[in-house]
Amino acid sequence: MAILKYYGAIAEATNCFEEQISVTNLNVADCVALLNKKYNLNQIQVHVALNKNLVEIDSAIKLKDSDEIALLPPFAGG
Amino acid sequence: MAILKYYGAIAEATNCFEEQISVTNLNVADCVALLNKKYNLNQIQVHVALNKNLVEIDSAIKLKDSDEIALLPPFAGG
Amino acid sequence: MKNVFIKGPITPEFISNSIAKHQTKKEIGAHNIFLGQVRADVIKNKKVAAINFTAYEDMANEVLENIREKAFKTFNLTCMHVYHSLGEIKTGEICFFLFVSAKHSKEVYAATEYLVNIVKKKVPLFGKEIFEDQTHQWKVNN
Amino acid sequence: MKNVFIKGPITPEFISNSIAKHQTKKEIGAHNIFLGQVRADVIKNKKVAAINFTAYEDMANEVLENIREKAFKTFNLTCMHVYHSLGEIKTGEICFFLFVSAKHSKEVYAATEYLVNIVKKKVPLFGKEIFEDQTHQWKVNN
Repeated sequence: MAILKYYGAIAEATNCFEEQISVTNLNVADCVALLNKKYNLNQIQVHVALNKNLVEIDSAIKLKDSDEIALLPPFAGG
Repeated sequence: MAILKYYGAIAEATNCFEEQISVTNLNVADCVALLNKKYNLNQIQVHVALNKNLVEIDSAIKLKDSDEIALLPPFAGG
Repeated sequence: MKNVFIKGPITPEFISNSIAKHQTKKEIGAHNIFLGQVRADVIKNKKVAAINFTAYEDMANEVLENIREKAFKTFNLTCMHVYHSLGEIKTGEICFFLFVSAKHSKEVYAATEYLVNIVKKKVPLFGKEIFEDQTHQWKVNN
Repeated sequence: MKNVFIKGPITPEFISNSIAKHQTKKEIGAHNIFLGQVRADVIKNKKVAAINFTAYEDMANEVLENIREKAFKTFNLTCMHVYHSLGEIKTGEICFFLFVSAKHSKEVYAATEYLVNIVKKKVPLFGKEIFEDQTHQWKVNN
């Protein structure tokens, strides 16, 4: 299982901050597509961080157990 | 009589902050030359303010009674 | 690494304490401080009353550590500090405090602008703009 | 016109009070503060212990008023404040405080750099650098 983390507008859409996902044969792009469909995130510009590093939203990097995948809405600091 | 004002390194050289000078037929350049000679200000880069506005050190502007002539060393604020 | 995130607004007293701590560093000739203050923007006739900030803190700390390292390589700085608020910050309150110090004034300007811009762009912070009527929208940095 | 000159060092408390006063101005989104701190320079093996500042105050106030007017025409600022110390300021103490505020961050950087440079260049302030052995030299801005 990998950990999914949600922030800001995305956490609002998923209605939770964190959940787990089975990652057997799942890559980043698959995972994002899955969540996009499940939570209807189309309205939000999503960035993806894999273990705290930004990756392309359509990245083919395979996910593994203990990975932390964060879905991040636009940044608003400063 | 006009008022002479000295600041910083110049006041140190003249050993006073203010004095009066008779300005009959005296222009800025004359006045500066006079003071330069009297106080030996050659070592100091002097700016001249006439009634609080910078003027050229060799300006031919005639001085009149009640003028305020300030001899200013290099600025050091900030 | 010290903590960058502050629960609630950054107070003027916190800023003055930071300044006071630098008065023993006698090689410093110039400080530049940037402060972000929550603005009462009016959007479609509704006025912003506060911004509620959240962060992906673990990632934000890593990103800020990289920013810090690069800043010290790029600019001739003596010190650099960044603080950002989390939680609800009302309009008029300060949510962002960037503090750079250097030997000479000319070193601090570009560093300040660079750092403010990179923090806005690269640090995973999120802002919920809460209007006076308690509705909200999500802030997006340009 | 309010007084720009402060007898003695500019304290961190004075700075925090200035910041606090701006928290009611809810159209402000960005502040930029420049502070000049007296540096313990070593010149020919002698260390600076303090700078004694004097000013041609009447002229300085007129020059600063012109600078202020031009700054508001040139930059999109909400507020601008300048303070400079007079008298003996020890190393590590603050002698110069420039504070600009604007709606957006991008307005403040150029204004800060411009204002610091023009104050250094145009305002009749004089500085006697006093060394630890009580000898002195006169400071000259480059």
